[in-house]
Amino acid sequence: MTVMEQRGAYRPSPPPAWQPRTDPAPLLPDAEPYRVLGTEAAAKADPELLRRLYAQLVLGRRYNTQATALTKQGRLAVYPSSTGQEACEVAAALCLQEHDWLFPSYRDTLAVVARGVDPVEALTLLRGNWHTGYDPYEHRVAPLSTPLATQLPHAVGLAHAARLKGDDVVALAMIGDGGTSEGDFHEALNFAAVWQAPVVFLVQNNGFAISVPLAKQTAAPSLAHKAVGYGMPGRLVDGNDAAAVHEVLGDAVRHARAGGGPTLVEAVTYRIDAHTNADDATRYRGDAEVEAWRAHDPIQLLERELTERGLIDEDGIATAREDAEAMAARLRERMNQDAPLDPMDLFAHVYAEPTPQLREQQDRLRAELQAEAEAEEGTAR
Amino acid sequence: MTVMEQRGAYRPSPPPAWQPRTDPAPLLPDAEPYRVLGTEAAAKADPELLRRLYAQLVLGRRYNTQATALTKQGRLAVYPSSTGQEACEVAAALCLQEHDWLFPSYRDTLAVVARGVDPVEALTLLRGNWHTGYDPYEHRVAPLSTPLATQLPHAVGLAHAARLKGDDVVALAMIGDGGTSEGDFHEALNFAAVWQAPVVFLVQNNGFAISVPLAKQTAAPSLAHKAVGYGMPGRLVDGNDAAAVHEVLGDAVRHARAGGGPTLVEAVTYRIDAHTNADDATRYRGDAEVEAWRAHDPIQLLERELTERGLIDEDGIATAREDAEAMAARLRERMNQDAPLDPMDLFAHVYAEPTPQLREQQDRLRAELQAEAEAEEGTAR
Amino acid sequence: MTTVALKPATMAQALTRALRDAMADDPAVHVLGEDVGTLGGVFRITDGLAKEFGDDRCTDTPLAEAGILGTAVGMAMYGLRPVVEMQFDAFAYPAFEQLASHVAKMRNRTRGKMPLPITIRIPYGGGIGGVEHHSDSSEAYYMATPGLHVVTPATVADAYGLLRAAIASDDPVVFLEPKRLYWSKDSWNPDEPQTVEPLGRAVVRRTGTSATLITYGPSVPVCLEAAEAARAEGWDLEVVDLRSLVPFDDETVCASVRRTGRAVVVHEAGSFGGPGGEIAARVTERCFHHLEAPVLRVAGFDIPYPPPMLERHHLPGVDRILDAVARLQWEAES
Amino acid sequence: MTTVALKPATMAQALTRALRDAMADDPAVHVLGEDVGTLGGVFRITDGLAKEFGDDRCTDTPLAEAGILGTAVGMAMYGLRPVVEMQFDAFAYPAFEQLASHVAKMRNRTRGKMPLPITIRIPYGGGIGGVEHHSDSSEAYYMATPGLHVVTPATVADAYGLLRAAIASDDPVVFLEPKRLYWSKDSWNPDEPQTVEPLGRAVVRRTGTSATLITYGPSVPVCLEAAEAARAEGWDLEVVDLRSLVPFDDETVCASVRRTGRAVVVHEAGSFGGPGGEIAARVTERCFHHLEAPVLRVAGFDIPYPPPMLERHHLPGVDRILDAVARLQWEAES
Ligand SMILES: Cc1ncc(C[n+]2csc(CCOP(=O)(O)OP(=O)(O)O)c2C)c(N)n1
Ligand SMILES: Cc1ncc(C[n+]2csc(CCOP(=O)(O)OP(=O)(O)O)c2C)c(N)n1
Ligand SMILES: [Mg+2]
Ligand SMILES: [Mg+2]
Repeated sequence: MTVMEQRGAYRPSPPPAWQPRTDPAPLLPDAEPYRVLGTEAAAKADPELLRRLYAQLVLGRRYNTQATALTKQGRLAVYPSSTGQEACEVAAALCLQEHDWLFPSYRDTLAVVARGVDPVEALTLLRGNWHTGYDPYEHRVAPLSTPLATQLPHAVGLAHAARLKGDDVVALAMIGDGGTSEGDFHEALNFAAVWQAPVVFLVQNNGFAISVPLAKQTAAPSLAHKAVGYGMPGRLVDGNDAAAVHEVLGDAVRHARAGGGPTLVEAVTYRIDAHTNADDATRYRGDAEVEAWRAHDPIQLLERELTERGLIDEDGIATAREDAEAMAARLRERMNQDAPLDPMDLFAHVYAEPTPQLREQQDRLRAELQAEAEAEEGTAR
Repeated sequence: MTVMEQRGAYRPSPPPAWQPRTDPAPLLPDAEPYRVLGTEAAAKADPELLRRLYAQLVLGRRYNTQATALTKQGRLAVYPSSTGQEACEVAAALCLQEHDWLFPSYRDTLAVVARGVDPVEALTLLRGNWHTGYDPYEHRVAPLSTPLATQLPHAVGLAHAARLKGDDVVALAMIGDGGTSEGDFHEALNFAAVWQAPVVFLVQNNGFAISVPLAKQTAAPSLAHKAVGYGMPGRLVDGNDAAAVHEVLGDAVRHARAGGGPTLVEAVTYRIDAHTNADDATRYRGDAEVEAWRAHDPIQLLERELTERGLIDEDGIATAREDAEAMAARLRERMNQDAPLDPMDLFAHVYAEPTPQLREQQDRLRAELQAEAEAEEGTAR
Repeated sequence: MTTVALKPATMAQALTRALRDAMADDPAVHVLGEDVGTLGGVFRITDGLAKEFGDDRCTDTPLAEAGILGTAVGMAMYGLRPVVEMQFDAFAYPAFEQLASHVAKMRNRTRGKMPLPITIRIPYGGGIGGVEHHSDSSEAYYMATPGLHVVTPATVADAYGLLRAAIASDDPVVFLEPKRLYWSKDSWNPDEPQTVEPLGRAVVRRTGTSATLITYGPSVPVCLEAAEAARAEGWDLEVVDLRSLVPFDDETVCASVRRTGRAVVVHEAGSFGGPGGEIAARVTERCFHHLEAPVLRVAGFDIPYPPPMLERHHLPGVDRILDAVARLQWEAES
Repeated sequence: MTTVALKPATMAQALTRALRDAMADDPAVHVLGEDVGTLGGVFRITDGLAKEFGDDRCTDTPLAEAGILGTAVGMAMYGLRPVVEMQFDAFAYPAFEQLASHVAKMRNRTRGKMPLPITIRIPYGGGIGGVEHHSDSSEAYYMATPGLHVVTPATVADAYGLLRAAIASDDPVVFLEPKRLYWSKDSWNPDEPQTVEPLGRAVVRRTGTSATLITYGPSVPVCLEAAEAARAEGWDLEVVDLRSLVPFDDETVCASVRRTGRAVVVHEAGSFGGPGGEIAARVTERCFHHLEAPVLRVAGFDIPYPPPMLERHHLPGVDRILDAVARLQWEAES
């Protein structure tokens, strides 16, 4: 049939396939970050939860300062501190059930520890004695991910697999504002939405990717506005308000567990310390900004709420701080011991079975080490 | 200052950095694809433009059928037809000024030809005599891009460079619905928005990525809803309505040229033919769907509008079809001649200067070819 | 027991059968990729799997290779055995970071706690008239990435046996399918119990005494043809099919070269920085005093893969192989 | 004219100076990458450039490597000469598709019409106690990709001269900066007119007669140290610094090996599928009858790069090099 012949039959009509599949309105974030502390919503918060969050925040801050101190003593190769971001770190761990999974980025040691991983094992990567120091299956915590955004598709695949197996598992994946620019962020969110995988994406927007401020990272109204483009809800929360972060994440986790699919949560926070101990933040930001954020400190916010509502007293605060000091002391002591090292580990886990080539290389290193040891003995004698 | 000491100074406040930078509302697409033909808006359309679009659509359709026929005759290695999508192809070319740039995907030979590139040169990739057959600088058309979405960052970089040089250049990049899932799509849109680069992204949502329907590609309300996540406007248009596509793209191009930054345009259309001549579309879609879309044919839509408003008569239609037949005849004739081939080209353009290693390899091939030729001569004699 | 006669089958059929059997044997095996479901893949290797096992076992993914491999990593973390299809060689590149930084390293990173039994199927190589990006031989990239197995079949039976072994492996395997052999036929009976080949073992496809052709994948049939042609010139060539590039079977290869004293490595991939350099170097290290001539390489040129009409000049053919054999310093013998 | 005395400078300083001079000489040169602006890069190589030339010439990009390289392709299409910084070796992998499928192929694809003069600076290699993904030696990937130049300096002067040459090249250059040599010092006067080194030329860093150490980048100082140590054992080693892996300087390398009759290739990258295979194979092809022993390789192990506390076991050091030299079949001589 030619174009001319078809003419009679033709009736103008909208494109046949057109039907928006999801209503965009409920996917859009609110204009302001959600807050609980200092607002009416705080009255509804569970006092026990608030106290638990508080204790964890204080522990977390102390962990950060202790770990940073350990870099100065050469006991850690590097430490990316989450000081100022403890509310996100702690809430991310506490909103999950035991059989859920956490996918941390390299900055999220605190969340890993809050989830139950041994505080020294959690530092293995940054200490430099191995890559991942904990068994990911023990507490269902994926390895700290250094390549940015790459752990997000892992979280999606794991959550999807669990759902296929009929398991009631939610995966929570953590990422920074900078990481949202990576292609893997995009691909992960899209897979999650298409598969309706039970995943919660937590973006800690701490204002910087090393030296690059958010304004050079995105022109979006907010990072949470990315969600609608995948067909998932986007939520915006005050990342220094532990009660708010816990609530928003908790809602998202429940939503995912109930089969509602993924959520993108943007927590607005700030990196108080430099990017890592090796970074010099004065090169790219002023004190005023940092001071403004210090006045919005997550521990202070929660402490004030607890104090004003009579949920904690000076003793309670002192106890939290003492517990934190005790934790720091234990950490110091353990970290001041040399890490056990076995060079043969280099070959043991590359494959299920070392290849013949790796065995040869292992033998060569073993011989070298033996020669070294003999030479040293010789010198010692 | 310890946490306790700071307490007195603390005043609750919203997170200091929080200020949405762009109002999301104007960035969101309308609920329905924009249409011109058959609506009141059509009255405002320039008759000359409509006639020009019509002639191009008819030419385009014929180019598609001719090229597909050439695959059957072994004159093309493969052809991804854009039958049904001619409105997008043609409007993409016509909305640009001469000094603007077009970044086509592998399906967009038609847009390339509509922009002025020689119809045979445009087919070089698909004919198989070389990769790109035209000089990209002659008509400011980038090579047809086979790896999906990869040409989008190129468009952004070029537009950004032009703006830095003070040149009044807009880049239009074409991509399919499937391609929007790639990381490069995300990264390109983000760079464009952050740099406020003069780029227009045209997504031809033709319902499928080979066999994969849109519902398995995204859960978004529309692909145009992705725009807000980058801070750029998203526009939705009936991709079979040439006047509407031309208007929406034209607006976006003017917006970009005026320094307003990038726009994402989703054109809702349909791939009437199989993915390529090598594909069997009956494996993944039914006739009913195809027929529904045939009733929404871009040529018919425009022809009806022109006819009803007395802007074209049977003669005009006949002329358009004759021009198309003449174009097809010329194309057939030229494509039926063997393409000139020089094996030495293999080495000539890998580097500005062939490396010593490539020269050796070239000499080896030259010797082989000579031996081959001598052997053939021997046989012939 | 009646013996079923062998019927000719294609490599594509054997691969499909291997996937089917693996999925039937183990519910943890999941196939995912672009167009692998309803369509059965652009090469039809996954044909029928979605129908038989459901969309959740054989899944059409969104179009994003890093996403495909990245989610496969997550699935493997949860105990599944994902088999990923990359549509063409060059379209695996977007997944390169996931491959190099996670797939290859996860077991090592976690001291063996978190192995990733992922099979990554990649149709590779040229010879089918594909336009650019559809004919790359990218094995050098994978060989240079510790933590991956790199496997490639050359026969119908090996296509089955090696793919089963790859899926059964607790390590990630890059499984390179020579796309121009998809329709190559062989006598093979899918209804007989099949051998699951061990990974890491080369086989001598043709015994000979004059020199060894060391090759793999799409170049194996070419080498066998060259060996036939070489008889006319008085050379009796041995042909070794590596099958597994990682781990490398030094034993089989070196035994052959020590016997023949001469060797040519043949592959489609570019010569410079390609697999042949590694192979020639390690054979020379191990067999130096047995070698009458340097190990030569016959490979693709060091150029981007040519357009369809010029690819025949690029691909190592019989003549080029015989030329190399002729340069193996035979005069030294006399 | 007064001659200015040479002052000690670091490789980092020379690189910064090369970027600065290139930007001053040619307004088409633009620097882009993560943190290259205000911060001056995590290694401070771009320090001061944004201040001197403005944010549009030295630009902090969003955090996305494919986006960085992809937009650089577009900028080069429009006549600019982008110099891209990848923050660390392993963080260049997300850009692999852009590199392999576009950067390396655009000139060839367009029959020379659309060259891409892009320099991709990648700090590479180990030895600085970096955690995983911060110490990869990824040169094998780039060597196996025709269309790219692959260059790596080992001295302060070469850092300047080669980087200027890379930026001046009309082809894409992967410029690998040995990060553990960033703070290595040398006498070098940035205020004197500098030599822009030609690409593709190796240099003999130390002449010797017993055997040739073929090396590049971070392993050059180690080889020089080994050569010194070897004197005690009676070996007089020649050290060739390749400087350019692509194109490869067969002439200089083979001239040396023909003279000495023995060779060891030394690099940090893993051995299997690494650069050493190619180098050993091509040297053997060309110098077979001059060789008293097979060309040996001293390289990193075939493992993911070790954690900081174990990296010393992985990196080729003086002892391992001397061991290899000892295995060069000296007894054959006597
Ligand atoms: C793929 C990749 N590219 C680059 C880097 C180097 N890098 C490490 S942290 C960082 C900034 C991350 O910023 P953001 O995502 O905001 O997280 P934050 O550090 O603020 O927690 C960069 C660029 C990396 N780790 N991975
Ligand atoms: C990076 C990449 N992955 C896979 C392919 C193989 N491929 C070619 S076309 C196609 C589908 C494209 O779908 P869409 O983007 O919707 O464009 P359309 O074909 O509908 O025009 C695929 C998967 C490719 N070309 N590039
Ligand atoms: Mg950040
Ligand atoms: Mg499509």
